[in-house]
Amino acid sequence: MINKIVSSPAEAVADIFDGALIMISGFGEAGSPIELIHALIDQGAKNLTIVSNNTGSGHVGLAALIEHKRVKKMICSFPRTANSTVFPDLYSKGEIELELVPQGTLAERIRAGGAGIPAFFTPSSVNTPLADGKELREFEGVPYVMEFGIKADFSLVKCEAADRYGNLIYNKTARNFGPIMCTAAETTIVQAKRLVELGDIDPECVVTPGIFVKKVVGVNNPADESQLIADERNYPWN
Amino acid sequence: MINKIVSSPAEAVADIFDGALIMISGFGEAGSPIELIHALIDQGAKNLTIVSNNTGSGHVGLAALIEHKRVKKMICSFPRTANSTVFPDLYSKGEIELELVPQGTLAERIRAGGAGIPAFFTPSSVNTPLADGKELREFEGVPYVMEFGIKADFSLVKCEAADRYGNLIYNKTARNFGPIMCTAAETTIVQAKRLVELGDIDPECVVTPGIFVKKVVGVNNPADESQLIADERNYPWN
Amino acid sequence: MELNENNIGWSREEMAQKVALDIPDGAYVNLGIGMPELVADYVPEGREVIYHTENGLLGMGPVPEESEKDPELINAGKKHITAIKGACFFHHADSFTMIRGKHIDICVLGAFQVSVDGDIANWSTGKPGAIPAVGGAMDLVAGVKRIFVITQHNTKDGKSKIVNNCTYPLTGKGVVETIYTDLAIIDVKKDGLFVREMGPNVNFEYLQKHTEVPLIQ
Amino acid sequence: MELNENNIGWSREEMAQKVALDIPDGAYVNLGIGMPELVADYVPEGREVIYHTENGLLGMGPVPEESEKDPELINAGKKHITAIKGACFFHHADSFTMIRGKHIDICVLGAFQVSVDGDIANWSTGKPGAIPAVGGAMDLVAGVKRIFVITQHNTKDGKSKIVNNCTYPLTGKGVVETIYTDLAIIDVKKDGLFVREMGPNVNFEYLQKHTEVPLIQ
Repeated sequence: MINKIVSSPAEAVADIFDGALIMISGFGEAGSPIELIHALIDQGAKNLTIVSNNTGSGHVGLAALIEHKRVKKMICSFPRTANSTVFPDLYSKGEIELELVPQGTLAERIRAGGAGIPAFFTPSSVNTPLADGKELREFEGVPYVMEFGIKADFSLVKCEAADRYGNLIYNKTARNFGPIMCTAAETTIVQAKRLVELGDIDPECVVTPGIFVKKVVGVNNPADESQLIADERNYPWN
Repeated sequence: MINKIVSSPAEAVADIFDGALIMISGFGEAGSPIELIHALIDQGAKNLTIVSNNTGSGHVGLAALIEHKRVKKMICSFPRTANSTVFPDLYSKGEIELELVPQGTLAERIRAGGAGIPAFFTPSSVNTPLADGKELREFEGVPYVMEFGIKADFSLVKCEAADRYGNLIYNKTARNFGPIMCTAAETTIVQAKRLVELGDIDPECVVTPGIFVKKVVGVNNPADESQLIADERNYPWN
Repeated sequence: MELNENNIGWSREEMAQKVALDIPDGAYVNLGIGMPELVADYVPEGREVIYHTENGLLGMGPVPEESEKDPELINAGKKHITAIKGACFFHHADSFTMIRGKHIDICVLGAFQVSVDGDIANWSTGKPGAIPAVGGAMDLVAGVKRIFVITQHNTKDGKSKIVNNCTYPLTGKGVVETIYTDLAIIDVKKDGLFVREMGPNVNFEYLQKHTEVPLIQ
Repeated sequence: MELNENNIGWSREEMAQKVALDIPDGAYVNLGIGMPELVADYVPEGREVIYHTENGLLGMGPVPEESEKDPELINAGKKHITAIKGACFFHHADSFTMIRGKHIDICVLGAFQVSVDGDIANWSTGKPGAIPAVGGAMDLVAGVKRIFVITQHNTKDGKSKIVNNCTYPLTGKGVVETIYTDLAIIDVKKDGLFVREMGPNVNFEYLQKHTEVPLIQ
């Protein structure tokens, strides 16, 4: 029998190893799997490379993971956000690496990694410093830059509802990078606000087919990151 | 005001010009926009290049378009199907060209065309005759073949329901090539079994966002291709 | 099934059953058109297997009753099917993301020829004038993690389908893991073709006599 | 807005209004963060414009009431928004298919500099030690059909933002169609920068004096 549901965030992230490449869903706080990230902080894996659009805010979630020096390198499009001080501080001290990728190229690289496409050409970033050192090529007289698919060891993703097969739906703009990150990891770990029965999700409306998911954990009342930041909370909890 | 709904298949296909590259949705009869194809036969455009997974069956729909000598070239993965005699006959007489593309590569080329990706690398067809003459390249020691995105002048697509913005949902496995073909054409023309009000389609369940669609026509009772073939019908109607 | 006339070897159904035994619980499986489709009937008790059909469905169920047939619910062979509870529909690019991206565990395919190196030819006989048609075969062999071939051991005119080098145009190179024929189950390994099991009333001598390539017992 | 102290030129709201007048009925529009967001408030009566936000929504509506704010319904600037009737949600790869695939009609962006050739620099001041952050800007300028820039004509210390060559790192080359400043609306054409309209109490001499590049009237 197929049952991808595990009982706790701790169990879900237990196998993550030092040096892993991990994709983390979310655009700002929307879609950020904060309970899985906190479980990863507790778990202790270090020397991680993280692919995520931002670098977290305040001292919780992704920012806390970075603050605890578990992250060697960030691959992201926008490492500055409101209330984001942890990454900028470490970066300016030279204590964390940054690979800056245009947001659409980041999305396409993740999608390509999941789809078995090792490389593709895109017009984005041509004639800019972000194309420096990359292979350029013209198609029909227009220049493009070659970019590589990215694959992860693990993806940590937040969704709205999941069933035991790992079929997922998302909530509004919290969908963002989740569906493509699910496809691109060897092991995709999902936190779901609701666990539902097989068939409860309309087969026409499944966003992530279960084939892309390995483990699901129910987190009924996920933390509100903005609220934690307003309350000046730190993880581990102060 | 945005209103993409037009009143008839004839009006929907009126602008299609001789020599156009047209994508036609469907996998076998599932998702084949038979009323739009028949309107295109009536309209008369010729010298067409058609991208579609198959070449039609019997003497209706895509097979009828081919039979009436409107098609110069087919780009498809599987030109033989049950009850498919029109294409094989013309092909064996050298009266129609064929570009044979593996199904997944066909899908990815269409998706790339719609996504602004001029070329990508895929492992499919490497070491086979379908990679002959194509650029090969190794990534991490594995050989891949370079394939190009395809863009169309028009896509003809069948869906289940549409609103005036052109948001679409599909029915079961009739979805197949429709969503990606919508993205890859300068002008996407859709026949919908149901026309619905804005908001009737759950924004979480829209499969094709309206931005990819130019014209929608309601066809409430689309023909059942299998039944037409069983009844030995020809288009124009015998 | 001319080789079976003396009760030698397995029936088609038994071959399908042998394949089914090698599909683990929880596997995502794509079944080719024809004999591979039989495999779905023999999933051992207690195992849950999810079938992918490349035209956009994960969770293909059994053949429907006549009254429940929907022309918009078909498999890659364009036959009427059903969808199980927990199924989902998706478009072709997403479907081949599953295939090319190595998300499907097992694909069971028919073949014209399989070589000692695991090359497979199953899309074209290469005859001049024939209409070539490839479908998703090349994507499947390039992308699915494990490729099983189910086929009669010999052609109707008695030729070995297991060959030193495929003479038909290739579908993929070095991809086949195991060959299930009416005579034997044969694992394709780096150092040769290993016979794992032989069918009823088949001995190694008989099997080798019907095979172009030296087999290893 | 130091140039406006003598009632010279347009206010931010008037600039946004000028941009809005140039957005045709039925357009799909992406608005950058900051001043571009004001444009949505000035869509002329009778026109229907659909706003795309690259984090996964087509059909962005106005700012919600405090009680209706949803942390999972935000725009690219991470502000709370609403979704109109007929909106739809999608993931990031699909969102940038819209952008890179030239499906979005117009993008309105802020800028540090725009060159006479339509080059735009709006993502990095290139200062050593600054944290570089690009977001979707490079994809937008590479993929959207028409790029409008809305910006103050001069920097706070009086330098021209319209330049012969951008000194800041580029976002894209030769992509800007029209520049909307507090002083003028300027079309970027192959043979130069054409002043289409000047703001209140701005004459050509004044405009040219505040612009590094020769303008064409």
